[in-house]
Amino acid sequence: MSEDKFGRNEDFPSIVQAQLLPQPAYQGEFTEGSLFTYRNPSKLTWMERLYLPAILSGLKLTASVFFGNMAQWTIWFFKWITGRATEADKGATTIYYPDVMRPDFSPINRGKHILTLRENDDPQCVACYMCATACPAFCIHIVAGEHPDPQIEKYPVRFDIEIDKCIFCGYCEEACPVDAIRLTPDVHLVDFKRERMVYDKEFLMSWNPTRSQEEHVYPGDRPRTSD
Amino acid sequence: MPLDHVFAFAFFMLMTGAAGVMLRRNLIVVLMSVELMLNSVNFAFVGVARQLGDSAGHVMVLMIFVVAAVEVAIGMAIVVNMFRQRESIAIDNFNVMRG
Amino acid sequence: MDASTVLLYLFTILAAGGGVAVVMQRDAVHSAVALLFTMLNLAAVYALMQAHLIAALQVVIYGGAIVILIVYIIMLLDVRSEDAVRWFRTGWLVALPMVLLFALLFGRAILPVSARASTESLLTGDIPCVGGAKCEQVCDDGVDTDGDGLTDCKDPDCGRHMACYGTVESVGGHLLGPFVLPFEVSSILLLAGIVGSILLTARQEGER
Amino acid sequence: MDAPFVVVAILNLAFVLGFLINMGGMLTWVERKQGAVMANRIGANRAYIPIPLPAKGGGIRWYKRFTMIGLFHALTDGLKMLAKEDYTPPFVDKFVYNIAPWFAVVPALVTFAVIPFGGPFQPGIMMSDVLGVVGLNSAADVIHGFFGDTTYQLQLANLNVGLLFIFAAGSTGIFATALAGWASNNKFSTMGALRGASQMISYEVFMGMSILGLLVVYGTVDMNLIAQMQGDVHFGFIPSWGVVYQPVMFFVFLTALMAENKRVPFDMPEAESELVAGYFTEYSAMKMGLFMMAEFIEIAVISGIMVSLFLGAYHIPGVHAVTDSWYWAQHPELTAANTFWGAEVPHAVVIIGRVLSFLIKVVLFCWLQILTRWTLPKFRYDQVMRLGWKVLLPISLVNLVITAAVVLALN
Repeated sequence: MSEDKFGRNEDFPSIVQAQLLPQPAYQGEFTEGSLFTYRNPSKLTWMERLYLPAILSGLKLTASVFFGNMAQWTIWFFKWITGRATEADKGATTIYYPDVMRPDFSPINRGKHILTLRENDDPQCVACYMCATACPAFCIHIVAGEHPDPQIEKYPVRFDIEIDKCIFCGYCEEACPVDAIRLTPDVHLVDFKRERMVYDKEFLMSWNPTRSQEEHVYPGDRPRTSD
Repeated sequence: MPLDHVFAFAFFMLMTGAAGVMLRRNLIVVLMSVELMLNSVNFAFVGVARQLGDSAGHVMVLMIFVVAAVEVAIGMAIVVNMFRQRESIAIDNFNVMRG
Repeated sequence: MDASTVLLYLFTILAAGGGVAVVMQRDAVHSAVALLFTMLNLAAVYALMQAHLIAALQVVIYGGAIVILIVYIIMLLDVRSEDAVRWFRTGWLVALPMVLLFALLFGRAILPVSARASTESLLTGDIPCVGGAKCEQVCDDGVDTDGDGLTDCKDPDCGRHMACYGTVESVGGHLLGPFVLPFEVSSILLLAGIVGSILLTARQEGER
Repeated sequence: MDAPFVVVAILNLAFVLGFLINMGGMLTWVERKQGAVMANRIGANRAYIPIPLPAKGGGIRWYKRFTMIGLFHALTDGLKMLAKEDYTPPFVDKFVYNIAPWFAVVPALVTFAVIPFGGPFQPGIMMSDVLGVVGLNSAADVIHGFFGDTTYQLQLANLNVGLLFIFAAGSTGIFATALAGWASNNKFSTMGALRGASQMISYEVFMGMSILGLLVVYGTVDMNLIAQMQGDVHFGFIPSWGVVYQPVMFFVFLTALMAENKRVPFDMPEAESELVAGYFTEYSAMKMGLFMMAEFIEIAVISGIMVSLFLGAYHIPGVHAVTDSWYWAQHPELTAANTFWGAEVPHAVVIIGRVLSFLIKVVLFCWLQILTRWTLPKFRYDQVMRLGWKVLLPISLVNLVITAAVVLALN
């Protein structure tokens, strides 16, 4: 499967294009230059109100899918016995989600925050409170300190984000005057304890985008500097 | 079970039901007590039918079933109607006709 | 006393206790559950008394129709429980004399009769013919002995036979035989009940 | 009550209970897996039993791929329900809240008691057949001597009022919905209970109406007799099953039974999209599990009822046992024997084949119900009521009149 530079499925642009096209109205037609027309469905006839013919045709459809897939599974089973089975032989469209990512998983997804760094590995943040003010969920907490460098006014002594409160709206990203906070596509933000869902400055300053399947490490599993 | 024991139990249940009819204020509980009285009669009928070996008692019980079902249907309709009028089904609230 | 007699007494006592609970419970739904308990115990009693059809119908009609209707109405009307069952009411003035009267009647009239009748059950496996009339001679052979078109348990003559008593065939034979008129009239009663309850609960036009 | 009778009864009980409980567990898995296969998905496949294996460099390596295509999900479901906190909300009516789940499970389990799953059989002859093949002739003689040639029923309770018993148990099941909803003291629950009670009462009405036509045909409510009456074959190839006599009522009765079970498309009382979980919103842990278990057991029970009333119960067309007293009474020109399309076979073959045929029919029906559940969208409440009172009730009444007229004309 070929991928574009964002790692997306090659069909992705066409899917997006198809969704952007005007959708035909319910039981109406759309022709270019005309208005949408909506028609209510006609009243059910006596035969349709019995439901039975429609139900039987529906059962026929689902049963045909069922038997088709069962045939596929049978083939898979015999291949599995001989050790030549692959996932594709199962005939299912399932993707094992946390293990396998969809190729068209959008790279512009808004997920875990990251604090960008200067060249000397200090955070770019100037502790101006713009993001904390803009945050509609009030999940950003900053404690400012005076920076030794006279060119830079302040720096964050603490920078905590309560990630379980965050709604991933991206307003902090918009509000930041120095492009110090960004949202990465990482959406696997889970933990078993609520306390561990508060991300501190050190944790926010790092992000490993090439997390492999074998490591399968969630953010909460990593050692935290402030613990 | 000898017949006098059957009658004793039936009598006890009949009196329980009668006490419920006369002493409870909730209209639905009153109806339930009436059901209890009908059931005590059923019990006596089945007991006697067993003693005499005659299925006619069972037919009588079936008739009482029909009456009980109709009684509850009508009774519940009346209860719903009364509730619509007074927002209550306590029979103390329905003493307008008292002289 | 064999096991079935012990069970019979047990279920009867439980049914009577359930009846007391119906009257004593403060909450209407608890009363309804107690009523259901009574009905199920009575069904067990009927089954032990070999009234199988009655036992099944007791559960179907009382359990499945009447008590569920009561519960349904309680839910629909959102009936609150009473603060307390007021035991000192003017109703006692009627209740006490009535109980005394019934107790008197019971002691004077019914008990001597029932004590005299307290023999073993009259259910038999023998030929139940009385007075030389033509009737079903053998009740478990699948042959129509007396030639009236009704075999075995379906013939009302066999109502007293051990194998037939209380079965669907026996009671049904009675219902559609000697008791066919009350049976048909009861359907009119049911129809009246249906129409009456609809008439009572249906809202008139303009009513809220 | 002699000893052989008690032994047969205990074996029947073990079979019925084991069958129902296992079906209840299996169907939770079947439901998910079949739904997945119908939707091009893979379905439940994660639960595993870890197996310790010796690792290469010493120590233990846990093999985590022993999933049995997800079969252990049924097990983990049960364990999860048992291990969760059994929370009783403070505002519920404790007594009614606690007894309501039992009204769901007990009727579901009890209903199967009157369903014949193998017909009349002679355990003595059957067991000596089986043991004779294995070569244990002395054991065969002992067992034959114990049971004799007496005929017993492969049915838990041979009641004279069999079908009425099913209706009785079914009508008791309504209380689970009504009482659970009321006791939860929650608006969603009460709405679910009201819907459930009215839906189940309505569908019970024409469930009875629709089966009356079949009762007119058979002339009995004894499930054992009904099952035996379906063992004949008309014109040499049409089995005399209930579905042949009453094809329309087959669908109507199935609809009514599925509506009684409150599953999609008739899941008005539960209605996840509107009422959270309907009448059992406030239930947790195993109390909620009992409701779910009752639902899944009821799938198997419904299949059993449908099979024994409409699909010839345990019968295989053309196969007769020596114990089929009704069949041999209908055909006095034949001598009673264990026959397979005329050929004589051992008694054990017929009986085991019959139990297997019953089980296969039941499993097929379970499949059909789950297929329906994953195919149809859910009805609206008024549609459920209209379908019941305005479509199915008139159909079953008309069918009853026609059936009665035809039976009267043929007699």
